[in-house]
Amino acid sequence: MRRSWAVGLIIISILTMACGGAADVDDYKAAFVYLGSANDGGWTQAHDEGRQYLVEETGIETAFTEDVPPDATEFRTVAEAYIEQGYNIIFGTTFGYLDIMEEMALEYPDVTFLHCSGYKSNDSNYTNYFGKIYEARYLSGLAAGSLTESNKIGYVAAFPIPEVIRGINAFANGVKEVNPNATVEVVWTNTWFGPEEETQAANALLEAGADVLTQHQDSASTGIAAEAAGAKWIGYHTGYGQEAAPNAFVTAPVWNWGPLYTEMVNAVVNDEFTTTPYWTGMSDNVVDLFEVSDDVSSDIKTLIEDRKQEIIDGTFEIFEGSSDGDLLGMFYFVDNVVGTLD
Amino acid sequence: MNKYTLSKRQVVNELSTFYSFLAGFLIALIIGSVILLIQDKSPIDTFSLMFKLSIGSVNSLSSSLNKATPLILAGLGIAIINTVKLWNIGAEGQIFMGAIGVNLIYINFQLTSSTSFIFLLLVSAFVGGAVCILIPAIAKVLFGVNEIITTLLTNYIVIGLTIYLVNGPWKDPGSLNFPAAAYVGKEVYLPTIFGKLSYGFLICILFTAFAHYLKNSSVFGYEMRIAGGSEMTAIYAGINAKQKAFLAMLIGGGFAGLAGGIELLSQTHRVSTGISQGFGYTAIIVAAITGMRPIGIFLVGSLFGALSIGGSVIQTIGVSTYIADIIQASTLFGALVIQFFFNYQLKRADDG
Amino acid sequence: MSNKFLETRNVTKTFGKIKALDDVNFNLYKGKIHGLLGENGAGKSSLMNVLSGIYQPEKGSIYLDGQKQKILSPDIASQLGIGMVHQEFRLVESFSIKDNLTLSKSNIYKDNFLKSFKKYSEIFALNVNENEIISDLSVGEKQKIEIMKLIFNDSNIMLLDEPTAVLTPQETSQLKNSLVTLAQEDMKTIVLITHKLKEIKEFTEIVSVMKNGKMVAKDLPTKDVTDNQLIELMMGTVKTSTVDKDNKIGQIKLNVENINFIDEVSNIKKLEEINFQVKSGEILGLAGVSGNGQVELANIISGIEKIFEGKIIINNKDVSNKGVRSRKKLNLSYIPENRLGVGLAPGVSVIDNSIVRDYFHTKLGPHLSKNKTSNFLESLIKQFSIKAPNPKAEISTLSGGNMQKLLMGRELVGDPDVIIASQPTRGLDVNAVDAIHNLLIDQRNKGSAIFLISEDLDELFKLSHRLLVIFEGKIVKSFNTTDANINDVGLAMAGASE
Amino acid sequence: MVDIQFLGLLNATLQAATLLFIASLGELITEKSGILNLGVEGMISIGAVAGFMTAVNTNNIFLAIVIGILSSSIFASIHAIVTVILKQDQTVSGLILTILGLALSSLLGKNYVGRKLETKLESIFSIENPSNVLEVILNQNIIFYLAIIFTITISYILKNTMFGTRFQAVGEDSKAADSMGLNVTKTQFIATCIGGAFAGLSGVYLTLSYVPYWTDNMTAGRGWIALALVIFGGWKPYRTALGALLFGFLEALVPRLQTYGFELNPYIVKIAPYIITILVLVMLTIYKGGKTGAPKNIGIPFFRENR
Repeated sequence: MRRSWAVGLIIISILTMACGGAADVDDYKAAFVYLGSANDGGWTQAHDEGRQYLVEETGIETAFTEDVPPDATEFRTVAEAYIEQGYNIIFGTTFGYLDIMEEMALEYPDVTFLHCSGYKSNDSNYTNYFGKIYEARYLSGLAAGSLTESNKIGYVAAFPIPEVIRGINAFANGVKEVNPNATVEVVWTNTWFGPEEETQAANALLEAGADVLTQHQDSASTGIAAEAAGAKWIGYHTGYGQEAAPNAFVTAPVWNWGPLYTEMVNAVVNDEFTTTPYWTGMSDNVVDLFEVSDDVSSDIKTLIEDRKQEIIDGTFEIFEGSSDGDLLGMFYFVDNVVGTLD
Repeated sequence: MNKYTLSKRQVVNELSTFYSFLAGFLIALIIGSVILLIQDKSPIDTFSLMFKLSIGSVNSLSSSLNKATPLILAGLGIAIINTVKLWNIGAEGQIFMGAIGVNLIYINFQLTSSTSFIFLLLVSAFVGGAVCILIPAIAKVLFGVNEIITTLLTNYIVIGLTIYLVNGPWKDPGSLNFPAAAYVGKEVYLPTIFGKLSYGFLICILFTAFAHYLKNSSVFGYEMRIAGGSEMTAIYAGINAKQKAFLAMLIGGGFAGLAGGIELLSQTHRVSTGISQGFGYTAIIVAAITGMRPIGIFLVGSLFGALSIGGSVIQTIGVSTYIADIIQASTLFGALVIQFFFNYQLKRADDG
Repeated sequence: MSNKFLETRNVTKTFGKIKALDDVNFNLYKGKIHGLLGENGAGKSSLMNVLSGIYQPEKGSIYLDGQKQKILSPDIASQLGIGMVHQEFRLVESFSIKDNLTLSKSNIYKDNFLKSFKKYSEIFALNVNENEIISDLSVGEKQKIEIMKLIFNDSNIMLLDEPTAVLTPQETSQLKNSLVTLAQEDMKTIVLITHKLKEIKEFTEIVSVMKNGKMVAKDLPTKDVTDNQLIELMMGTVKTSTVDKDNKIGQIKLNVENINFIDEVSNIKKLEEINFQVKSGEILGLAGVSGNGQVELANIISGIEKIFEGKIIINNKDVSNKGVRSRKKLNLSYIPENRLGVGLAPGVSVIDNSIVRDYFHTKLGPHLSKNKTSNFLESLIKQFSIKAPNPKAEISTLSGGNMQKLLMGRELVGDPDVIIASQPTRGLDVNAVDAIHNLLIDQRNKGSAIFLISEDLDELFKLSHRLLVIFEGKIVKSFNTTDANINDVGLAMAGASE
Repeated sequence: MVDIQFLGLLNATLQAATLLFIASLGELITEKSGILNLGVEGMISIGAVAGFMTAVNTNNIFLAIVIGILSSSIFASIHAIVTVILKQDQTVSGLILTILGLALSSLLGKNYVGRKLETKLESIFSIENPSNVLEVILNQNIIFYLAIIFTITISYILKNTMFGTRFQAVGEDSKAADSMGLNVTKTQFIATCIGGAFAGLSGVYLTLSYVPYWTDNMTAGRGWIALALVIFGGWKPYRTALGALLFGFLEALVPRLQTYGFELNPYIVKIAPYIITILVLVMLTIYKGGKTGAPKNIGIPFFRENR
């Protein structure tokens, strides 16, 4: 599989040379450090698809390392190996790399460090980027609220950190808009990718009476559990859920990193890079809602389309009156969420 | 028809563990190469990248030695405990406990002099490791409970405790509640030399010498050897065998705890589940393969540190990091097999 | 003589550089009780281990009923009907008698177990239930189960390695009757391995003698050979030394008063009202079948066992509440019965073992001086002519005699005031025994008070001035060796009341 | 009507217990022969990945089970060769087996992470929405029933048959067993491989039924719990099964606590099995005078010519 893209890469680079494309891109090499596997059907796969898009668009040479745990020593070893090999743009795609990337950015001023889902940056070569996935989650909440009969929606969530809480609250707000009686029950797994923990949490929620599940997790386990129990499921990251649990799958908030990656790399190549964090949403097509299945009534589908347009236009606020700062540090649940925050 | 008979060698070559290790390592490289070839990767490219980025420069060598530090310290602890012929499978937990000890003291005390504060923190790491092995040690000396099992089980208890701490009382609000403790301040970072090499490695050299002395040249080491050889002989000689076993376990646990403290103060700078990546288990193997000799542990531990760094860096060219683990494990199996031929002798039975 | 039932030709077995068996030829005849005589280390056990498939010889062949056999494992040996009773029992301690007897695949009384068990219980005068757990049996009972196991396995050739070593004289004569019955009624071929002449004479019809791994005489009719002939075959020329007992006797060095001791684990009274004194220059012997409280007594005197009633006074100092070390400082030496395991630590080097008594004299603070220790070992090796080529090698690489000499030398080198020597010559060859005896005599002459615990009456008579007999934890009799009768002592050891 | 949450907990308990129990039964057999194998974690991983790969590629569940069992068994034979034939230290060899097993399974399973399993191991009487305790029990899959059959037969064999007695004799006193013509080496070798086979079955259960997914370190420390269970169960199948139910219950409880609204610390529950095992081990040692039920020869290599 990797071979085939390597061949593709050569073809593309020949093409770009032939076109006499971006003059300096050959001076840059981009390395991606992933938390999980590039074929995990979730978070990491979405990033890797973005990387492939980047290669196609810019012809830049890339490499990636999978399964790098979120601790400093492992990240450092891998990143330094890349730097030794001449890579000068390092993408780190999990929250846990936050501090070590900040530290290394100081040590390697000639290398650009781009961190996904964090909140730190410096004024020269380190910044963060993220997508407003909560916008899509709001839309998926509309679908979920309309589907539940038991008025209990289960949310399998990784860690109680603002990023995840923001998603839960946006989702719950969406639910509330169509079904004020429904509650969203949250179970924490304390892992981003843990098929077993996710399965167990999903089962616990199903047993507690939830008939629609969603997740902030990287595997499709929640969907598989929902499928087995005959419940509905809203996935995350990609449309892979359609394959994994075809009957349960309703829709999924999905990532589309390719354009953002291309934009950021072009900025570096063209010397236009600034360390202003990239925080974009549906208006920039970085996040979206996957095609909604026919389980959802056409009225709701229309509502979803309408709200989406309003969000893109900036005429609809999911969290009324909240600043970006409020959103980034969110640490409370809205009132139709049942769960613990400690 | 000839049949071979097996007998124990009366005198075993003193360097046999060394030769076994070398042979095992060679076997492991061959196995690693075969796996790489199956995966369509070039062993030469892979190994040379491993070599280059693990010991090819001062910087990478420093990384390797930093990585080796916890392995060596935990291995030394295991070797000290083995002097009384007891196993410590709990080094992993002791490493975590060392780090927990550091953080506990760090958040509750402040010393103005950072040197003495670092010293205090390292002492608390040592104490943490010793505390971690306390229950297995008491169970062993008072009731004779098998220490292999109890030390093994404490690993899971301590790792559970760590998860609890970083999700609960020690969760760092500054990291937006990501499950890890807050960072310790820069004033208690261990200093470095040659750029990256941590003082932790110097402490490690010191402790290697100390362990070597303790095991081989001290009265305490002698008493431990007799106690390990036969508890009855120890009692007969007026040596309190249980006390020696107890002390050996605490000291050994302390070594592993110190490894965790150094890892925290020099590498991770905070308590998280990433304090150890199986160092405690690899350390057992490092210690066993060297016949529990401190100098050997230092050398093999350094090599394994480099292998581990090598294992990480080869991922950057798309080779699985697990190759390094497989090379380590195969080295040991290879060495065990070769060791057999040093310890036993095959003779042809003459049918006449 | 009848036809050879089993024959070995040119069997050779080496361990390292030691030839345990050297071109050994050996014959067995059906339905007879054979004696295999030899000193410890002569190769008797090795030969039996070869026959029972435990050792595989490098050279040689074995014929059974004229058929050449390859005995490569105990399994094959037992299929051929050869079984062995080892000195250390091979019983599964946690299993019942029945399970042990029927464990083997070749057992023949599967279906009528109870009947056969009853029959052989009578022959062996065994009075226990078949469901008893082995670990609850006495040593003598275990011995009987071991032998019975061979019968249940249909072993026609029964190899018994020193079966009487753990038995009282009464049990020994009972065993003799049982074996005779087995040979006569069941046509069992029995080999009795021993270094005791008396047993050869009493038990066997045919005797073979081994020395230094070689078969020096075979197929001798027992009734036709004299003791002296056998001794000469077994030991070569014997230097019989007599010991002068008119040395100077001085002050009381060891005083043992009213010792009572109850074993904590089993709650059994092991020692009762023990009283005696040993004076400077005196050797006091303690006779008794092992297991009658000797080990406990020695442990109490040396300070290993701390919970007891009574007083131990060494050099006029009451040390009853003191530990091992303070007694050592009063210059007490203890040569324990268990050479390897108590006196010497297995798995530990020769040099480490050499300083067990005095290592705290060789230390400089927390440091153990390498020079001092190796000088100490060198002097020991020289003074006591110990063969120990590699000080760093494990202690078990030494021969039994050299181990004992190292142990004795280590304990005697400081001219101790009190010596407790427990079974000091057990399992040693005749030259080593002589050397050990001389060491004790020298020490006696230097004024040590020696308390000698032994099962070997000849040794006790030879060395000691006075003799106590212990039976079931009590001193039942005392003798003066100059005028005592050896048979009276034997009777007292067996607990016979007058 | 019985509470559905209770049934869910029961179901999860049975599943978690089956997984743990199968592996610990294998280890029990190995240990009964006198061999300590600390490589359970690695062996489960190998079985799990081999079974999963086979199932993904062939969609044949039966074949996947067989391959899972065989590969773990063959993998366990490394331990058998090193410790039984070559008489090397069992503790060290077992630990290396774990490290090697985890690494190998990760390497082999690399391209299977996140892959979907088309057919998973289904229960025999597929009952939809079980509504009482009996239905939950009937709704388990074949490996659960195998576990019950194994418990009964193995316990019977060990207690009541000559074969079982002979087998245990090897682990109790290998020299005695040897002198009675029992083949110690063969017994220990086979027992080690059987232990591997059971661990493999446990691994297959993990990836084909319990969590139909593959990812690195899926075993998540279960191998160590399985080891603890053997001690907890005093080397007796029924008691081990009981222990497995208890540990399985605790495992099933942790993720459910949040939905029950109990204020019970999940981290304490997670480490409870380890604490309980230590306590049981200490109690057994104190009150039974060291008779914990452990085979006496465990960990001691058998060498006939040892003098």
